[in-house]
Amino acid sequence: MLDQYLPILIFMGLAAVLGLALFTIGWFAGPRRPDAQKLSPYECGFEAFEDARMRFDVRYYLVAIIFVVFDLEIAFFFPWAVSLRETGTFGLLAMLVFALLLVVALVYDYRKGALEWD
Amino acid sequence: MNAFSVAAFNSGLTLATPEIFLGLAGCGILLLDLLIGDERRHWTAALSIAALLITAVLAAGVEVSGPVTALGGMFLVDAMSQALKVVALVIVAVVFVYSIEYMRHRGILKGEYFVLGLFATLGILVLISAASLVTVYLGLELLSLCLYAMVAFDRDSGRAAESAIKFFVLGSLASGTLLYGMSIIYGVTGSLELGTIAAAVQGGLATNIGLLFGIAFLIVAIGFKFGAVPFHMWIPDVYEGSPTCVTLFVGSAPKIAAFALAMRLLVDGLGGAHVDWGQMLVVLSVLSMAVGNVVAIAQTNLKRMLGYSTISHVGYILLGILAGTSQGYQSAMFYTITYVIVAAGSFGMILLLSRHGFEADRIEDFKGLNARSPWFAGMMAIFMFSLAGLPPFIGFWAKLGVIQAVLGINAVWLAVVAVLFSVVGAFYYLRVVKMMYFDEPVDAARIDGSPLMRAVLSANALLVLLLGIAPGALLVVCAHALP
Amino acid sequence: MESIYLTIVLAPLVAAILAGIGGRAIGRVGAQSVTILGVATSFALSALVLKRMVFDGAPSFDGSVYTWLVSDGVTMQVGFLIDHLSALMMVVVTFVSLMVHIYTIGYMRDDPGYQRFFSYISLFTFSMLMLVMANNFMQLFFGWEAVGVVSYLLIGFWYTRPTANFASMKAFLVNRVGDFGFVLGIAAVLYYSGSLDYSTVFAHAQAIAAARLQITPTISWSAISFTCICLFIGAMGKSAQMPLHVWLPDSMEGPTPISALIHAATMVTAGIFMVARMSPLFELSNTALSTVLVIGATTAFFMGLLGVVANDIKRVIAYSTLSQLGYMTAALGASAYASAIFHLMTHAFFKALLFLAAGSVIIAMHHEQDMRKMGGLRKYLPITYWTFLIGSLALIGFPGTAGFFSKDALIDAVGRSHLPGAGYATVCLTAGAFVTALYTFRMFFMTFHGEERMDHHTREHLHESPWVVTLPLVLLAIPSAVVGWFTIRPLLFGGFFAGAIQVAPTHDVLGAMASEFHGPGAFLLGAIAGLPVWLAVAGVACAWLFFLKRPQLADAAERRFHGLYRILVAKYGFDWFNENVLAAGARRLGGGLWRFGDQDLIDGVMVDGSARTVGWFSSVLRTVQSGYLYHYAFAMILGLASLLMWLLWRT
Amino acid sequence: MITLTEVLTLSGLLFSIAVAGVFLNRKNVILLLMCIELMLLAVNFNFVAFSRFLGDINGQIFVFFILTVAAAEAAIGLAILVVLFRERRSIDVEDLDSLQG
Repeated sequence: MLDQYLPILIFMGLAAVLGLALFTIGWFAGPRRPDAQKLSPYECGFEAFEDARMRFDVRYYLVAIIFVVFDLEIAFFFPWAVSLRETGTFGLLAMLVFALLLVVALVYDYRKGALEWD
Repeated sequence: MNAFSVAAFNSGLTLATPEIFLGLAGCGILLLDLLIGDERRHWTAALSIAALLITAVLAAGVEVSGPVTALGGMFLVDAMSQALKVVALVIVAVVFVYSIEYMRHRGILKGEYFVLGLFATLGILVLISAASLVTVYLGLELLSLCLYAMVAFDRDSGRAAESAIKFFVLGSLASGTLLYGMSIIYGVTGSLELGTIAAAVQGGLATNIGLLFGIAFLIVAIGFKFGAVPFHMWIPDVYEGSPTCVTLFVGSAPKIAAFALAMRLLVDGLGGAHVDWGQMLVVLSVLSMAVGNVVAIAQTNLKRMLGYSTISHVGYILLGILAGTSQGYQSAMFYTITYVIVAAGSFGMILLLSRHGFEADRIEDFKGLNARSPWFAGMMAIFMFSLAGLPPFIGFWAKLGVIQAVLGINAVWLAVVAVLFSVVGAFYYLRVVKMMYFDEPVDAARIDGSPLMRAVLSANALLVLLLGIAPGALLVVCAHALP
Repeated sequence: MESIYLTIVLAPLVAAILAGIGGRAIGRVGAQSVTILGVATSFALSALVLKRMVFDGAPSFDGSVYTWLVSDGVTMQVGFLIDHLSALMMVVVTFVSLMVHIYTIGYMRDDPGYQRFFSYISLFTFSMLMLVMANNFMQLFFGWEAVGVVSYLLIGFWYTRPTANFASMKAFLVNRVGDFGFVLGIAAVLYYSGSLDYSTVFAHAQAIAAARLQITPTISWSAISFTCICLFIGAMGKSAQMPLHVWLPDSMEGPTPISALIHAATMVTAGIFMVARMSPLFELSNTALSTVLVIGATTAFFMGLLGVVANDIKRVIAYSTLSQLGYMTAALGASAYASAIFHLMTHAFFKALLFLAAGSVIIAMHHEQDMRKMGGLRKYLPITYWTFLIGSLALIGFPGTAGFFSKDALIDAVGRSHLPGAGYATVCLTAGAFVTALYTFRMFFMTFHGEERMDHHTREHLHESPWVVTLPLVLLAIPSAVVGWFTIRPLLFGGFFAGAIQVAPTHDVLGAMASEFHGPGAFLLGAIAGLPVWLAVAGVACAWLFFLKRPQLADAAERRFHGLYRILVAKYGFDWFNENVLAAGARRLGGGLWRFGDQDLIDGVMVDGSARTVGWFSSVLRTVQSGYLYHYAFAMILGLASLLMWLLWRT
Repeated sequence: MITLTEVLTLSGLLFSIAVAGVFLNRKNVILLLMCIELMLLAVNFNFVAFSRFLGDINGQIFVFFILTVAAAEAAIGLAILVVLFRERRSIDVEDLDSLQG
């Protein structure tokens, strides 16, 4: 029973080691020229502790919009990925069509400049 | 769901050729539009119109004998779907023709209008051919989401944005209730396919209180899509706030979708519970006829007035559906198609009169139109008379049909109410006619508009008159679609 | 035979159309020729029909020639009922009409509307023939209305004269009042019998008699009385019975040939004919018969009195027509239908004669109609004089003339009736004989005898009228004088109208007289001993004394009986009453109704009011559309909640 | 074991909260978007529960579609909101009253 969880334990251990390693390497290898922006938490233009009802820049929403849509496509990819063995070529083609539609959307976004901050 | 077979699925795709073509055309035009400059934007329009007409040909050309279900039980082609699809496609093409000039004058001639329109039309087609709750929902949402975006697409208009947000919130609320209703029906009947649901309802679930609750939720969404009271509140604001070309779109083809929605859900899926949803629709129908006709009188904005007029006409369409007889369904389909034709023409007239910096959406703007252009005053008069339901225009036969349908189920009081409110309703249509013919013009500008638009608009009006004189052909189509 | 009947009816119509529409093309001579030919054809064929029926014993004809429409089980047809009654009427109508046509050539010679006039009178003849020959109520009503319309056109023929326009309007409107009753009557007939055909209706007469018309739960009318009185109201309009007589004297505004046609042969006899035709119905209602009797007798006496004070020669004759129509009506009321028709026939001849003769006088006098400006015309107009005299004698019932036989028999018949009001009627009619003689010979003496009161210019141009005028006079004078001799026996006592007219045994006054009838000679001798003849002679004598011998006596009488004279000159105030009370009242009522009913109630409350209410309601209701999203959403949720509540409540 | 009724009650409550939020909230339009999302989630709950208890996978497939559409809906809602804010400088529900009657 318990041995079934062994891979998870190993996985968790690996994750911890990898995370620590990356962090340590960055700490030592990266350049360090701190300024006010970089010292602020999250480094995303917001104060960490202020009124949550503050106004956002409207551009955040634009990014959010695009993100939300593309993010959800994963919901279709996942079941497709796990059942690809059963659906076979048909499944592959179907997903290709689906992906193609996403590409069309992406091209449109790109050409319209929706992906650029300014 | 039946056992899935790749071969059967692929053969089913041929039945969906119109939808597939339209979807691909939409994508293609979206990309093409990125490549051409603003000064050649009318190519987008032309391509879109061409795509619609080709789709219409494809839709008419799909050969089926009797209803055929395809694509894993999600997709249905029958006589009604073919007729409705062709009408919807042609109407959208006409709408596009009317819209070009208006958008050019305002500097909003954007490819997005056409692409969104195409996808909305795709949504209508999917909805019309829906054979499962999933397809119904997807078609409806595809349509609705495109409409929300279209309403807001003039980014410099605060009123458009306001109406869009109202439309969006209320529409989402409606689709939320629709889904909730669907989930209950799914839970009660155990299936998402309309055919299986129908069998389950016939099999003794008709009195199940859970099912009836689900129906009530569906009615909200259907009422919203139609614009039936008390789910109508979005209509006047959206009609008034949107750019007129969008009002034209919202006011025409989606009514066909609403009709299809009602037919698919209530008749195809829940026909066994007709007694219950029929009674619910009675309330909606009477309220719509009353509120629509009465409140329209107080309007000064023509678009808003036509919005209330839509509400009242929805009441009449519902009369046909609630009758629950094939005569009733036929008359409702006839009413829907004729209303859409007339509505397209009426908004087209507003578009014709409008020009740069002038919307022509107040009723006063039609004063003395006869002095400015007797021909188009006549055309407008035809539309108004038809909306008022006067013979020999098509609206008369439509009203007559639904009234006969309710008489056919011995609901005399409903017929009386219908006639009564159509008399009230005649007032505000005739007021427009009176202003055109008996008042002095306040606006002396020449009426322009592309020759194509003028020709199509005239043809539209003459069709209303012609169908009014010889409604037989359309009646036959409806009778064939809903035997 | 059908083709003959059709020809009789259609010949005047075709002629009228030709003369009316093609009048300009065919010219004056063409118009007169074609219309006279048309009417002459009708007359000849009518005479042929009568001859076949009377002498050859041809059966009567009842059949339809054309089905117009079938609605809800009621068939509306064009059909003919040709029996002795209609055959006789056809002959009378076409003969008088033919005379009038010929006479018109002379009388209207200088009128610019020559062709139009011929077209109208032919059309008039057609209408009257349709009325007379009908075998159903629908066609009867058609003819009835057509006669009304054409009379309107003819009375207003000189449409530039305001008085003519007024008179034509008056004739039309007063006839409408009567027609209203008539339509109600026809509707009642249709309601109770389910058919418009005479034969079917008469077969159902007993059923109608048995029916009651429930007005309130406690009050009910006899259906047959209601029906007959309604029909008779129609007859009162057309046959100018009090109080619907007012149009007739005014109709003198039309050209004289028209007066002759309207008064003698066509329009006014329509009512008499109709009641005679409806005898199977009237016989079943004593109430209706009494009404007819009393109204007829009243008209006969009181309208005659008016003739005594009138100075316009045509008006005097018009009042005499009213009076004589009263006689006929009274005979109808006494169930002496045959007597009424007999008098109608003789009256047609002598009244046409009198009118045409008066017309001849008027032509000679250059369209002067005032008798006070005439006198001594005898030597200028010999033919007119003698024919006028014959007409006058016939009118007053001088023994031996046609009018004598018909009128004396008529008074006798009424005297034998036992209906309520018969006594009153007999007194009126008998006294009427004196009045008739008085005004007739007053007119005769003032016109042809005594001093010449016309101006010098007129006198110089006095001469006899051309032959087209005098020929009809002579042709009419002959039957006026002699027709009574050989028609009294068959018409009154020979069962001539058997089958056409039904008389209940208890009402059969003529049957009682038949046993005492031993030929016209004996009848003549018997009547000479009777009161009416002596009253007529007394009337003539009075006229001679007052208006010829001692005119000052007339003036003295006028002063002595000033009040009565004023009443008579004012024509009993009927016109005043109609104009100031009825018309003004109606106008005021109409104005009031318009103001209150139309403006305030219908426009104000119902149309504007409902529009305003709806408008107000609309403006209130639109505030529900507040613009706030949460209100909209709330409305939707409320709708959903209501549906759910309803479901819960229901289960 | 969780019964169907319990899940349905929960989803019903979520749905009611969402609906109430739509018409009770008079301030921020974004809250409306959140309410709508919540509504759809409640529906998803229903579908999953029914699917689970009916042993029918279709309900869960429907949920996938609903999720996607909900995302698209949110995207469009946000887009409209951006336009509205640009024009009006406000996203208060109470300020949306220029169209009425």
